[in-house]
Amino acid sequence: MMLAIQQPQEEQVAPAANINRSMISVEDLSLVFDTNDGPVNALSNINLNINEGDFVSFIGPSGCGKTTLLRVIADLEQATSGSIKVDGTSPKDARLNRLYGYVFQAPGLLPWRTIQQNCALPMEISGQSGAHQQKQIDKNLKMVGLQDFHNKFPWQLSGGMQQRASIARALCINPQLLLMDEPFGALDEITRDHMNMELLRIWQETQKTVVFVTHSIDEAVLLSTHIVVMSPRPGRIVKVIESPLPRLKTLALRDQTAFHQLAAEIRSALANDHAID
Amino acid sequence: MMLAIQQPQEEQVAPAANINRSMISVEDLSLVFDTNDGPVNALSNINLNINEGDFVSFIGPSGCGKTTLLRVIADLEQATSGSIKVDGTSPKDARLNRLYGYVFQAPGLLPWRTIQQNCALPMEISGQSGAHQQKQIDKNLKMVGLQDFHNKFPWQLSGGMQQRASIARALCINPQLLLMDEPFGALDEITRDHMNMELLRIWQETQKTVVFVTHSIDEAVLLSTHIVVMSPRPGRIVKVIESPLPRLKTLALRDQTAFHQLAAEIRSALANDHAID
Amino acid sequence: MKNLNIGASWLPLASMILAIIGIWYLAALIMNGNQLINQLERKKQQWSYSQIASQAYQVKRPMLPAPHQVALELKKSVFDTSVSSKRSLVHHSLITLNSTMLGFLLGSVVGIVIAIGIVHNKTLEASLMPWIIASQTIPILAIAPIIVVVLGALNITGVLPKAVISMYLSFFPVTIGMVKGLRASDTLHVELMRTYNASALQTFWKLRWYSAQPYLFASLKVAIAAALVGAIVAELPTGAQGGLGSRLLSGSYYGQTQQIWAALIMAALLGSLLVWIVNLAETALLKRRGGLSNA
Amino acid sequence: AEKLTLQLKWVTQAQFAGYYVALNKGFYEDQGIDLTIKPGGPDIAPAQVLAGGGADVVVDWLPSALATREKGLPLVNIGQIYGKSGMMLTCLKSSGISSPADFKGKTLGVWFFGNEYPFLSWMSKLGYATTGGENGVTVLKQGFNVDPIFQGQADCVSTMTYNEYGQVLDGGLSNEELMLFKYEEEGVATLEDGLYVLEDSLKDSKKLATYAKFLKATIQGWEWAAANPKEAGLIVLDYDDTGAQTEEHQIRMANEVAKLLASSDKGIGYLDPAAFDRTVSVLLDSDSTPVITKKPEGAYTHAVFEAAAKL
Amino acid sequence: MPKYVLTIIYLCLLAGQVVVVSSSEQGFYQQYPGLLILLALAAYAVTALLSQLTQLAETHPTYAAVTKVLVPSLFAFMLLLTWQSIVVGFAVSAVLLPAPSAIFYSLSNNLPMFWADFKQTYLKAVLAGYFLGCSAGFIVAQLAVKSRFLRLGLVPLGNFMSAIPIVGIAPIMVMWFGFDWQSKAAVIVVMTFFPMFINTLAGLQSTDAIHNDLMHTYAANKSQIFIKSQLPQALPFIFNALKLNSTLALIGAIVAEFFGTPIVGMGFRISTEVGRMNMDMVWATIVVAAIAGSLSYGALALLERSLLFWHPSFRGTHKR
Ligand SMILES: Nc1ncnc2c1ncn2[C@@H]1O[C@H](COP(=O)(O)OP(=O)(O)OP(=O)(O)O)[C@@H](O)[C@H]1O
Ligand SMILES: Nc1ncnc2c1ncn2[C@@H]1O[C@H](COP(=O)(O)OP(=O)(O)OP(=O)(O)O)[C@@H](O)[C@H]1O
Ligand SMILES: Cc1ncc(C[n+]2csc(CCO)c2C)c(N)n1
Ligand SMILES: [Mg+2]
Ligand SMILES: [Mg+2]
Repeated sequence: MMLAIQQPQEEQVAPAANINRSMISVEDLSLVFDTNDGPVNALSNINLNINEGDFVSFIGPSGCGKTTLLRVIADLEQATSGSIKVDGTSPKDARLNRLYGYVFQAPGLLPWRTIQQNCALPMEISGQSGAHQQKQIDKNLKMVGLQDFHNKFPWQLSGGMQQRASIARALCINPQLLLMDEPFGALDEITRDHMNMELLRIWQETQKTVVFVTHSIDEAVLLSTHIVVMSPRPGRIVKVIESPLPRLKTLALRDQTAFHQLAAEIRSALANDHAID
Repeated sequence: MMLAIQQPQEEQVAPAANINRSMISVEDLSLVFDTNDGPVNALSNINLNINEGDFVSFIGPSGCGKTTLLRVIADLEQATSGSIKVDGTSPKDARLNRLYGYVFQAPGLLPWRTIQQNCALPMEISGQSGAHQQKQIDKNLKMVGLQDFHNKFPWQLSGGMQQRASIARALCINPQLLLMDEPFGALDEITRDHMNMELLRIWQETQKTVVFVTHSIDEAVLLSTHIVVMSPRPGRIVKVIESPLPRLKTLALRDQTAFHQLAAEIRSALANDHAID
Repeated sequence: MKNLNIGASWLPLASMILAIIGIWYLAALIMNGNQLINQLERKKQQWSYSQIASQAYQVKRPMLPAPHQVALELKKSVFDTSVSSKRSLVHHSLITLNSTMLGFLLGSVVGIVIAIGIVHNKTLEASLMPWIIASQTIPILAIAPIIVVVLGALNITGVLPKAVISMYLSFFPVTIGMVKGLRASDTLHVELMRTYNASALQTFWKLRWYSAQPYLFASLKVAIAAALVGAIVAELPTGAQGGLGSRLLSGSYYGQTQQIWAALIMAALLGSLLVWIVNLAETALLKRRGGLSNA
Repeated sequence: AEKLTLQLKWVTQAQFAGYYVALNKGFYEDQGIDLTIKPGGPDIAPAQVLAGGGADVVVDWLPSALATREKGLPLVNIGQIYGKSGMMLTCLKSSGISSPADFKGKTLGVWFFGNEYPFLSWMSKLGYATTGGENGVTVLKQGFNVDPIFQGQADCVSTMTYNEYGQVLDGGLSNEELMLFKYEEEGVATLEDGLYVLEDSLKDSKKLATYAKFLKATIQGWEWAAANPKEAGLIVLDYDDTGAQTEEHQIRMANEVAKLLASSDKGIGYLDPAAFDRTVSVLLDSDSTPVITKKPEGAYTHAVFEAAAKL
Repeated sequence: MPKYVLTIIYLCLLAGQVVVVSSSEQGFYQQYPGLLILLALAAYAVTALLSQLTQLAETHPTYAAVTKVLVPSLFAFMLLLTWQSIVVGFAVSAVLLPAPSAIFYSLSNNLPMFWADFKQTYLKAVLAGYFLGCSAGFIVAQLAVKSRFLRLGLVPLGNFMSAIPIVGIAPIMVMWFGFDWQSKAAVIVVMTFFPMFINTLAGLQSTDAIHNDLMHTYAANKSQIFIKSQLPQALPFIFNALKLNSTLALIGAIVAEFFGTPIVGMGFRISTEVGRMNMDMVWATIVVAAIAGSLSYGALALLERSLLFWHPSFRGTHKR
């Protein structure tokens, strides 16, 4: 459920409502890229349902189509066949309704804008008031630990800092659906832990739906309600694992056996399909 | 001790000789970047000694100056104050002597050269024979699992493959000192394990000195003889931890208590100085 | 832009050309008609619009010849005249082409050499760069006759003075583009070469030369068009020695607007042909380096 | 044979028929001269070519030659081909011009590039400022053609009897619509096409002999051209590299220039000192824009003409 | 030998040459060809001084601003000195090549006339034509970005048109638009339109794929995409065209004046004074043109630098 932005009190913890309403449903979806030397089957016969309030991670070897699937959801790529519904409508309508926020694999900050101005960009576009913009920027930059860098230009930041800035930018518009493509790839463990917990907090508080691409099994286990294991050539879903862990998680969870069991299950699903050399 | 390239028999296991000869020594080094809104203290009062044959990891939150310090060692950045010696000479002379190989955070492959030609580049420049070049390329591409891709152009490879190619390129010149900036960041877990073990094997066999930037505590523990924990604003060294683990390591080490103790020590050193919000 | 899909692009282009021809006819009617009306009124003769409309496309000195008049002139001077004749536009195009090519070659070589010098030598850059830019603000037509006369005094006549002017115009885009291109190497790659302690020469041949190629070809396309302009400009002061420039001049001199337009269209065709040839060379070269256009 | 280069004042056309005829008929060859004719163009200043060594003899107009002489480049006339001026101002009657007094406030097209001196003298004599305004005339730098009179941009344009005037007629204006002001008739005629060399070269007697042979052949060429204008026009056409000239046009021009050739009892090529003095006084009279400031000395010689006559 | 001793020697050589040239008679090289050695030495001294200056700028960044002006000036000074020496020394006819001193003399003696010429050619024709041509190219490029149809039609046509030598359209424009500055402005409009059009189009289409995707996810409308993403990324291209056009415009105006003009203007001055053998006036006009052109170019370059501070080619010394 989309929270009205002007009513921050609603951002407080709320019951897990509507848990069975489907947010994303994919049926028999395939996507073929035409390239100069023949077609590439990036996605093949994908079937997937994501309910509102779910936290779903895509995991799989490099090149298995994680990014591509996320892009189809975001209406950045068109499926070759099959159907997809986002929030009950087409991906295009969902996009036009500004339903989601997307964190790209690369930071993609505009080099002529400071970090603060970069964060303001999506809000300027959806026409939000200056005061609201400033509030959101301050809150989210603080959250990602960049409050002191708001006046720097992107190229003056380290790689990890740029990535955090791009996360803050996506969070500023407080979208109902968060699409994140390896958002924490360039972060150190502690920052990553911190960001993981912040993300969990935001997800729990606002009941967003999150679709999350990662390379890290631990991260997938720590965050997700569902883990989608994918495999390449052609890109397809090997297994969808529902997490037995509670929705409310802490870092301490990592020391529990249930955590390790789930990690082992993912690892073996991945290893079955992995051939590096 | 630099191994003559034409004498591969010397590449076999050798005793840990010269272990006390200093390879890199940094004294009171500081570096300040001038930016539009004031100076940024990227490095502040760094003191560090790295002996020949050491495997040293830099770990620390994003933006703490790891890359910057590595670049100072490689003579890619000039310190504002303090002194630094590499192999007993200035970083510049070390560079002119082609002492080190550098693996950048990004792959940086030349798009107009195939993978094989990219690996040949540093050897062409130092004027090595064609036959020797071919031998080195074959060996190292095999090691990173890219033997079947030697005739492809960089953009025909996935991000992880490109990064492996850039590692092979640095190893081809068999440098005495290896400087690696998050070389395995874009790799999935299984590939990363494989690369870790290969790197350990090469280090052990050839007695190189390795300076390694990583975000992963586990990786740092698994690989290093010494772990340098850094902290940001201003970038400085919090702690240098000498690993109690044996030089000869296997993946199985990860299940031992000593491993977890060391990891915990690093984690707490990091956490002490980590104030992200 | 370069690799426009022909199948999809002919329709917009065709309709655009049709629209232009339509506007052209209309403009010719208005302009020549007006002239005609003035003439008749001066003679105090009666006139009607239908009479004007019927005669507008047949005036002797039209302000704007109609497309078919230009086409006829082109046909006459290209197809109906033997190529060796002085009345053949092909003959004149070849004369212009001659000095264009020579000037283009000289200009490219000079441009590349200056760019390499500037990139590698700070003194050269600081002392030369402002004057290279200033040199292009000198109106070429002003110095064209001076060059022709001075070179003539040194007994250099014929194609060379014209080629020198072509060179003067074409070296500039090459220099600017090459300086940009040689410096366009990825910072990461430059640093990589630094870690290899590569010499300036090695960095040039293994890195800079490659990053400069896309810029070089973009500039060569501008340069070859500029060389053509230079050749034509150089043919103006020497008026009577053949070439498209002298056709333009004599067309203007004798009020033969058709002849001006025919020469203009021929020049544009020649220019397009030359740019197309550079394009072919570019595609061939980029294919050899893997087909990626922007390195 | 001795090599000699002649620089024309303008593009290849029947204005220069005599030289081409002499070349074509072998008159120069007969005199042992290997002549190269360099056509001129809108931006070729013959005197400059002469100074640069690109030519040995040039065709130029006396006013411009005298002005150049004052600039320090000593041109000397060795033979005068045209005895009469062919320049005139061609005006539209419809613009209300019937005498020079009507020029006031009108727009006049004038050739520059050294051809403007006679016009400036004339206006100075008439007392008109050439900078526009109530009591002056507005001057346009006329381009390569007579378009301004057709486009209504000027009330008068400069024409040569043998060339542009024909174009005005061809363009659809009839004689009755036009008012002509010939410089010859307005008392401001100056000497036009003549042959000039550098003063120093005349000190060399061998050079002088060569010039004499050249002049002799040239005179022959002109006499032939005057007698056979039609053939002369066709010969010129052969030498035109632009391929833009027409037969009709060149023949008409050959006919017209024949009327201008020096007609003193000494024949073509002889510079009449009286005509020279008249030109000088026209130029000296112009006080607002002085073309020359003092009477020129040694600007012409009859030595070559006399030597040629003896050949 | 310490460096400053060398510097003093170089300066002496240069000064010596200046004294020789300014105090000698016309044609002194013909009389004493040996003096040419001094000229060569002075030229060598200047190259040495230039490299000393650039080294100074590298080691002491504080002097960089001064040397940036000093180096090209010194270079130009030596060029002028050589020119002056040759012209005076070999008594080259002023009809062929005037001495720099003569050019300067006639420039300073005829300032009101040159100002009138400048006003006619630059302030009227060039400014009007440049402004109209550049804006038209920019606006049409907007339309072409939005419409594929227009783009596919206009781009090949634009390439074809830019191959037309402008000198050819000058007589036509004079015929159509009259003798005054309007016809020159028209020539400039035609000349500057296509470079601006092609460059703006290329710039608007050169945006990073990721930025396009980003704006797409924001469901930004066309004008938002344009202002916030495309325009800033197109600016480097647009400035390329603006700078190129600034030199083209001046040349175009001067060339067009060869085909008919009122008796004022820089092109008129050049062609008329060549005919009158006043080469010093011709070169003085060229100097005025070069100064005007270089100043416009320089102003645009400064504006570019301040607007494109974020672009990799303008970022500070610490780049990655
Ligand atoms: N634009 C494209 N054109 C052609 N092939 C493409 C394109 N984009 C992706 N592919 C191919 O589609 C497949 C899936 O790519 P995708 O980027 O979705 O992988 P991924 O799972 O996100 O990998 P990674 O973990 O490396 O980011 C790959 O084989 C890739 O080569
Ligand atoms: N070119 C630059 N200009 C200004 N500041 C810079 C520049 N490069 C780096 N910095 C600053 O220096 C600090 C250290 O950067 P550095 O890249 O060394 O961090 P890092 O430890 O490698 O981070 P990461 O793990 O994210 O790569 C950062 O605060 C960054 O903002
Ligand atoms: C730039 C230029 N200068 C002069 C003339 C006029 N002109 C002087 S002599 C001569 C030859 C006779 O026809 C002509 C045409 C011109 N038309 N264009
Ligand atoms: Mg991906
Ligand atoms: Mg880093």
